Amino acid sequence: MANKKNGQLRDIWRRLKRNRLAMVGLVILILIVLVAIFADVIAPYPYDLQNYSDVKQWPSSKYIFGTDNFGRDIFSRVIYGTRVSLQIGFISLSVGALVGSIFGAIAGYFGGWVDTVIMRFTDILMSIPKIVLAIAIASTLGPGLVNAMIAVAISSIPNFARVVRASTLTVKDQEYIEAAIAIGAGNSRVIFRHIFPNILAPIIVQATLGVGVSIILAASLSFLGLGVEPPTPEWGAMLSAARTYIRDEWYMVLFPGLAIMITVLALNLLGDGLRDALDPKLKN
Amino acid sequence: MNDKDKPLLSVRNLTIHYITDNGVVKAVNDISFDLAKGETMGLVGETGAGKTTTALGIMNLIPNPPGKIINGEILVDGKNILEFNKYQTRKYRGNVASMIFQDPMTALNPILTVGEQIAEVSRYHNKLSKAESYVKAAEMLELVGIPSERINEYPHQFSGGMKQRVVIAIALACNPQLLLADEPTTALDVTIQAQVLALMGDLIKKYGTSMVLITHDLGVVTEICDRVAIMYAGQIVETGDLEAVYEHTKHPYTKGLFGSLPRISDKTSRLNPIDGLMPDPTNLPNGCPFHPRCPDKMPECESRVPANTEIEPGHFVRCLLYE
Amino acid sequence: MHKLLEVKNLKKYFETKNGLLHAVDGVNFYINEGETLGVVGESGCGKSTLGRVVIRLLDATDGRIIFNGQDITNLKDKRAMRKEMQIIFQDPFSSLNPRMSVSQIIEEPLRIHQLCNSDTEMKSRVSELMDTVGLASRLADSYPHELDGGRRQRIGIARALALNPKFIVCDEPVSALDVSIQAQILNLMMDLQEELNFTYMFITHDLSVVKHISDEIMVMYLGVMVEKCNADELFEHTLHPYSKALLSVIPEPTIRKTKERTLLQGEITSPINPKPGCRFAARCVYAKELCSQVTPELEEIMPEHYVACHYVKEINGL
Amino acid sequence: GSNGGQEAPAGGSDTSTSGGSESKGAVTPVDKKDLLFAIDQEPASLDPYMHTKQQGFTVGTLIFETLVKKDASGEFIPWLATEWEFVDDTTIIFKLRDDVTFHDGSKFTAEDAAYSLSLGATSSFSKTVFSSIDPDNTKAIDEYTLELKLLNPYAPLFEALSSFRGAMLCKDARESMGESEYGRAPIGTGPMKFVDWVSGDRIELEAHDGYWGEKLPFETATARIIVESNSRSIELETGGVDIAMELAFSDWDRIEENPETILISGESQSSTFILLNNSMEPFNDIRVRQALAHAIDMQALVDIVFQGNAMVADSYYIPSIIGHKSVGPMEYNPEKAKQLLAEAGYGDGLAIDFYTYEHPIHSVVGEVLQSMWGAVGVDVSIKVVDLATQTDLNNSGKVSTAHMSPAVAIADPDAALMIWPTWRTISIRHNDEHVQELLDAGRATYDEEERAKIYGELQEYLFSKTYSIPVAFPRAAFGTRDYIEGLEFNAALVPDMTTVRFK
Amino acid sequence: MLKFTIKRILVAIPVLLGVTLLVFTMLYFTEGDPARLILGDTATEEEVEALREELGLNDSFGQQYISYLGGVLKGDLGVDYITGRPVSEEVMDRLTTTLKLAVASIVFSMIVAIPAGIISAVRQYSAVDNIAMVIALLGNSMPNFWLALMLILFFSVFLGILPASGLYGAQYYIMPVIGISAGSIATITRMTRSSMLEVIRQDYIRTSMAKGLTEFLIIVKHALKNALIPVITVIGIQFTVAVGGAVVNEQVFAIPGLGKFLVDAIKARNYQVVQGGVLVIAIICSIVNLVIDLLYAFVDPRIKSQYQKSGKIKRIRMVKEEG
Ligand SMILES: Nc1ncnc2c1ncn2[C@@H]1O[C@H](COP(=O)(O)OP(=O)(O)OP(=O)(O)O)[C@@H](O)[C@H]1O
Ligand SMILES: Nc1ncnc2c1ncn2[C@@H]1O[C@H](COP(=O)(O)OP(=O)(O)OP(=O)(O)O)[C@@H](O)[C@H]1O
Ligand SMILES: [Mg+2]
Ligand SMILES: [Mg+2]
Repeated sequence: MANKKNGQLRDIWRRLKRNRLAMVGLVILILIVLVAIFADVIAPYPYDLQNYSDVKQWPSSKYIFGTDNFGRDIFSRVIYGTRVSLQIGFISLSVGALVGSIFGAIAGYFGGWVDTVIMRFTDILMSIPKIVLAIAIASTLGPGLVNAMIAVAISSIPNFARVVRASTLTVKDQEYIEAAIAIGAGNSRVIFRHIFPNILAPIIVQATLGVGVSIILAASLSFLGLGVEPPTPEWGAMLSAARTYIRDEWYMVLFPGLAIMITVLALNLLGDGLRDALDPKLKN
Repeated sequence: MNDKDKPLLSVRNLTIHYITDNGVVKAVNDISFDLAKGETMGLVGETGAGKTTTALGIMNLIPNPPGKIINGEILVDGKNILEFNKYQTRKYRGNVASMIFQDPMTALNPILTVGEQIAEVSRYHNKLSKAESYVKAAEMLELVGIPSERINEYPHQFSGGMKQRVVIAIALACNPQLLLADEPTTALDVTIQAQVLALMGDLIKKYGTSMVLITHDLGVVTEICDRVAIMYAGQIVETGDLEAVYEHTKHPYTKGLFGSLPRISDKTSRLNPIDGLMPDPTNLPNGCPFHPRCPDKMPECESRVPANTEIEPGHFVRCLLYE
Repeated sequence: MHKLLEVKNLKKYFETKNGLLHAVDGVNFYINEGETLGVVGESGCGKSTLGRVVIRLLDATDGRIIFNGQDITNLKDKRAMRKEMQIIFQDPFSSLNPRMSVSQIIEEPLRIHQLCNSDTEMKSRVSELMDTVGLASRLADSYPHELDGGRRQRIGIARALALNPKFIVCDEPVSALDVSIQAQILNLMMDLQEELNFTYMFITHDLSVVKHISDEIMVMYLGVMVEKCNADELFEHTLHPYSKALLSVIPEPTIRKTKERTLLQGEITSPINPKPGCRFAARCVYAKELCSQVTPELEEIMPEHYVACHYVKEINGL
Repeated sequence: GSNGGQEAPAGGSDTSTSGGSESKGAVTPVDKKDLLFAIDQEPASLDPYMHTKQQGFTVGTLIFETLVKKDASGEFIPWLATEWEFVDDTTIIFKLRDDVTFHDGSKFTAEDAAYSLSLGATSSFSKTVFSSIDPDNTKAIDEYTLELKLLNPYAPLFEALSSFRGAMLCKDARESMGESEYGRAPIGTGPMKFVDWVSGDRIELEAHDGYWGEKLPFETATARIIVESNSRSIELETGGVDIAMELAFSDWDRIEENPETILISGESQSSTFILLNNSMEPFNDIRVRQALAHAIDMQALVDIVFQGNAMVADSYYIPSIIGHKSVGPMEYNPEKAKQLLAEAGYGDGLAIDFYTYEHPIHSVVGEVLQSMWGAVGVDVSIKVVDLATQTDLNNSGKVSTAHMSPAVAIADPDAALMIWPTWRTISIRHNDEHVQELLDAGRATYDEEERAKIYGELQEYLFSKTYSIPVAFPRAAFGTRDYIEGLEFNAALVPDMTTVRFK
Repeated sequence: MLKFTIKRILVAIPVLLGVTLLVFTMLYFTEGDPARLILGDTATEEEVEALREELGLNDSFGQQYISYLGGVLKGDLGVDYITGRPVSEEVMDRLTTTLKLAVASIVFSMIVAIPAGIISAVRQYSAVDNIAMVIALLGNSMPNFWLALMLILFFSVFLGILPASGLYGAQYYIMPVIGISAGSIATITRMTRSSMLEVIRQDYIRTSMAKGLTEFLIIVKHALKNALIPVITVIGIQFTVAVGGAVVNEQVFAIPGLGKFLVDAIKARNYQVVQGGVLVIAIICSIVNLVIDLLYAFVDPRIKSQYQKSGKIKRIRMVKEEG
């Protein structure tokens, strides 16, 4: 059984493999995840170790990315930051995806007033720009890592709700759904056994792209002062704190910026590739 | 091909493969046939037999990648269209040969008026002005039985049968000599199918167009065709005029097809289908591709590919029984 | 004979944005146990809708459905009923969940109705079912997309059989299949009926198929039943003008045509807010004034042969 | 196209449109008729009695004038007032100029002066400096004579009057326009008059033809609001503006080294300190407060935070204000800190919250403290809130520790010690009546020497109690293009823009 | 069509009400006291209390919301607590700037993204495709503020050819437009690409190929317009993002826009400004959505006839992502 299932995955994998950009994205992403996992091993210094005699050191063999205004090793902070930023991206996105998907599936499956209510609510959320919404939520909850994640999660709900609802509507019309009802399956069985597995593809694509959006959104929150609490080495917060040094000690801004860029780019490449690979219409 | 006119279309040893990740799909394997001017040939076969691929090959429209014409030539009026350059190919398509696709619901561009879709062909090929091309389009509409007032309507405002007529109008807009109709009525209801078939029969007669009618329905063939070719796994296994194939059926596969059909005229309680399934086109059996399902299989069938044998004038069979 | 299913004045209307769509508009019939009722008609005439309403996948707008003596029209708890009535779908591609393996698909009804006490029992039941429909047991872990149309349709049949139903709605189960496969499946279905005494409601637009398999045939046009009688009777004595036209245009695979073809003009009209009168009047060559004013009732013109046409007798010289 | 007729700020397009490269050295200031300066925040109002933002005051120096000014040597010199006389400790008579008109053409009279100063006494924004004025009895004796009454003797009076806080408003205009409208389109007596205020973007002024004094060399002046410090300094470097206020520390060197720009820096009159909430556990224990002070390597902290542009604070206000007494800083001694903590019962460690908002300095202090206090077993968690929340929490006594740098309105100990009165609601909450007594005494003493003694005692007392931990006396800087002269550093960070000249 | 438009506007009303209620609720439960913030640390508790009373902050949730709504219905969006000016004036000041910039950015994005998307799709998996996608995605992968600062460093500081901040003439638009477009270019390119890929595989494209039309004609006339619906949708979304979401660019380029204004207002607990600003953005969002829906009808006759038949709303949205 397992190997047949793999057969299906193998198809997707084969299509994905053909897409060179997606593979580049995947490899980078795997490296980044490894970095996050082994941050303790890779980072030469603790991320919060302040060394007042080595403040604002340019990159050198001792500090490959240089040090910040506290004399902290930027390389170590970027490495540990991988953990934080991935965490923010993945956790907040998963929460948003889960909630949004459930709402979207309910709206699409049941239709009628449930659909109207849920969709009007997403309309409401969507008529406020994401960043403004996230800031408003973060202000309401107060800053901090968890609250920033909640803010990012909430602002990603409407996208998922919409995507999932649209896919649910197409899947709902398939005969196998009717077949399931005909053999006596209840609503929850239909939604979770029959609809969800079949709309996973757009959810996965949306999620891959969404993680990138979330990382950037969280970084923007940090930039505007509503992100994580020091000394957490979140990339956005590092950028924000270093931005006054951009003119002279630009390396302080360069590395966290590159870290964000590479991570998000990898996610985007992979997401686009997955979209192509998972979309049966694009099969050839 | 007796001493009739020189054939309009002559397909010689055509072999087309699709090169995919899952292997090489041998869609069309060494087929040859001729089509005389004004003649209509039915091309019959089950799903995946390679009918559409053959037609696309004749239009030189095989999607590449993954498709590839491996071998053979397609002579239209004596010229090998596979050697045409880009410009010649464009002039050939729509003008000399045109194709009607299977599904009228999707074959029309939803956002252009039907008039425009008909008009652009003649505008492009015959260098007509916009006004002239619309006059021509209106004529074509009337010809296929649609009032020309509807020229500015969009496909979604038409019923399925009408859309198929529009598709026919497009195909005939430049009076092509060769019409390839790929299951033109499969998506339609029986009553509409009858209308459309009647219409097509009239039109090709009127213009003297040669036609290859692709179908999987042995009934449809009898309504309109002069000759029929039966395809199996990328090969034409039996070809001849209607009487030869329908009444002096030779190939075991063709026999099996007829045995599978429930008939209105005689009530049998059980049908007599061919056992088994079409072979996987990426992995065709050696020898005769039909041998695994053949009731008359001989040991030799497993190793030798039968040749096309003319068993009576104009009646060809590819089977070792008749070699 | 035992009337397994009886349908009285069944109506199903859909609300659409352009008005009320009369998909099924007052249909009456019954099916005897162990027999097959064939339902034919053009696309959109309401065949599938009728089939779905009958097994309560859709709620009827009006009318009554009596199954095995029980009125199930408004039954709330449908679980027990689902075991008795099943459906086989037209499209073997979209009727199987692409994310479930063959065995999972066949197991599902057994799980839902808790018909097996153990996994081993489940396994043996599944392989028994696969065997019944002629699926090799090595395919148990395959996914639908790896199989051809004929095998997929067999899965659909096995799924329907799993619950041991009495009555099965077959919604064009063979029209997506190639002739040779179609013949295999038709044979299978007929064998099963013989063996297990199923009652079929067999929906199709292919008249040769319906004749082959049915005991009774019902011809539908735009939501209403225009003719119903024994299968052979229909082909011998076609009475309704629509049925006549329909029968005359079937392309038969013979080169010696005997029939006179009646080409109908135009296409089936919109079922939305239909005007009173005969639905077929607009396309009928015999139509007179009365036809577009008064809706014809179904009448028993000959024994067990029902026709809904004002002029049926004149047309057929009866 | 110029995109929908949006006007460039007066003259701005000439310099910045043509791009930085051209402006480098290419500008001929001789015929420059406009002054462009960048401020770092949008003022809420231009009415000097309706806000406390230095940005609004800076723009205001062109629009409004004061009765007296302070010259380079620190002497108070006549301005709108020609002379003055102390009748007694609480009564002063001012003679005013008779040739001064407001921008709307009306005459400036003693009525206006009395109105302005009474407003100062009651407005919640300016009463910190003018609360000693008696608003009911300050009145015009005749058209150009003002009698200023005080509720109690108030030593910093002239310091206050000469600061921009004591600007003269037009009574009629303000009363007819209403205070918010007046703050939006002010009418004063200064050399420039208000023209336009494009929300969030700029404030435009033009020369006041009826100005009584010397005309300024520019005909228009535009204050552009550029919040991002990087952008502000880049605009200055590329010639997009003539003057940029509030340069970030990291930009100083570059502005200084750039031959086309001039850095004007000096010691700010504000100082910074670490607030400890003396009414809250564990800060109500002096041993904890002192332990925290001992745990800080103040020099390192100040160097990191101010990047070499501040002195370690040795007391509670800057040395150039009278009465300053060097009392600190507390010796850096982590061992002692640990010991004190242990004595106070926190030998096993202590967890405290440090509050900050998005601010380039406060959060950096927080991070350093986190590290330094962490070294003596005090676990600091930094609560980043936003300014509104911080202000609210602070004034409801809920902030435990924070770094603060309250603006000091005037260069006087009374203003510099403005956080210490017991009536203050901020979270310092020492409730020490002795502090209040000393403050009251200092305020009421005109004799400078005696005053200095009182404040000296206060500073020692505060240090001994360690109610707060003084951190730094920071410097501040503005930048100008090389063709600007005359602009002087102002310790209140409100430079007098009327002194600007083109080379 | 008119009926549709009116219905659409009516449907927007509950959404707008919902937006005000949502924002109001969030602000109500946010810590931080505007009165204290306005008066600063030196004010006494009594003064703060008086101001709270004056601003109506001591009223209950319901009272505050109802009186706010009452004001809105009369066209009064309340006052800016800080400047004392009417919110409507404050918002309008920013709105014009923001709209100019948003329009410029979207036009720029379209000019770059749509051709890039088409080329990528037509040459799927080619080097051109890869390069176009990487460049497009790069814009989307950089934090906004970082890109903005880098642009300033490069164009203003190193090259000295562009003004660093403000919005006073054509050349002032260049960097903010690039900054804001970076995200939308990626989104629009991707959407154009995937939508084109989908359309190119449709039967009617094959029909147009069989007509012998040129590739250019097929892509521009037959494919592009069909691919446009999802593209229009994302363009609309990107426009609303540019209207309210350009916070960071506005801050860095010192542009007095709506987004930055709103964020400052949120931070300053300037409740009525936040309300008014969000409401205006939501209204613009509704207008944009309406325009999009009307554009659909313009592009696709099927949708048009749907609108015409009844005012019933069926949105064909393909919201796949949002930058
Ligand atoms: N683009 C393609 N890529 C890969 N394989 C293809 C492609 N098009 C067709 N094939 C394969 O080529 C074989 C012949 O296909 P073709 O479409 O010609 O059959 P057909 O006879 O027209 O069948 P149908 O009756 O289903 O239309 C099939 O096995 C099919 O799967
Ligand atoms: N859920 C639905 N909502 C609205 N209209 C429907 C719905 N289902 C079916 N219809 C309409 O009801 C009519 C009958 O449809 P039905 O599917 O029963 O026809 P059919 O005879 O099965 O046609 P076919 O041969 O094409 O399967 C059609 O006009 C169809 O459009
Ligand atoms: Mg085909
Ligand atoms: Mg049906």
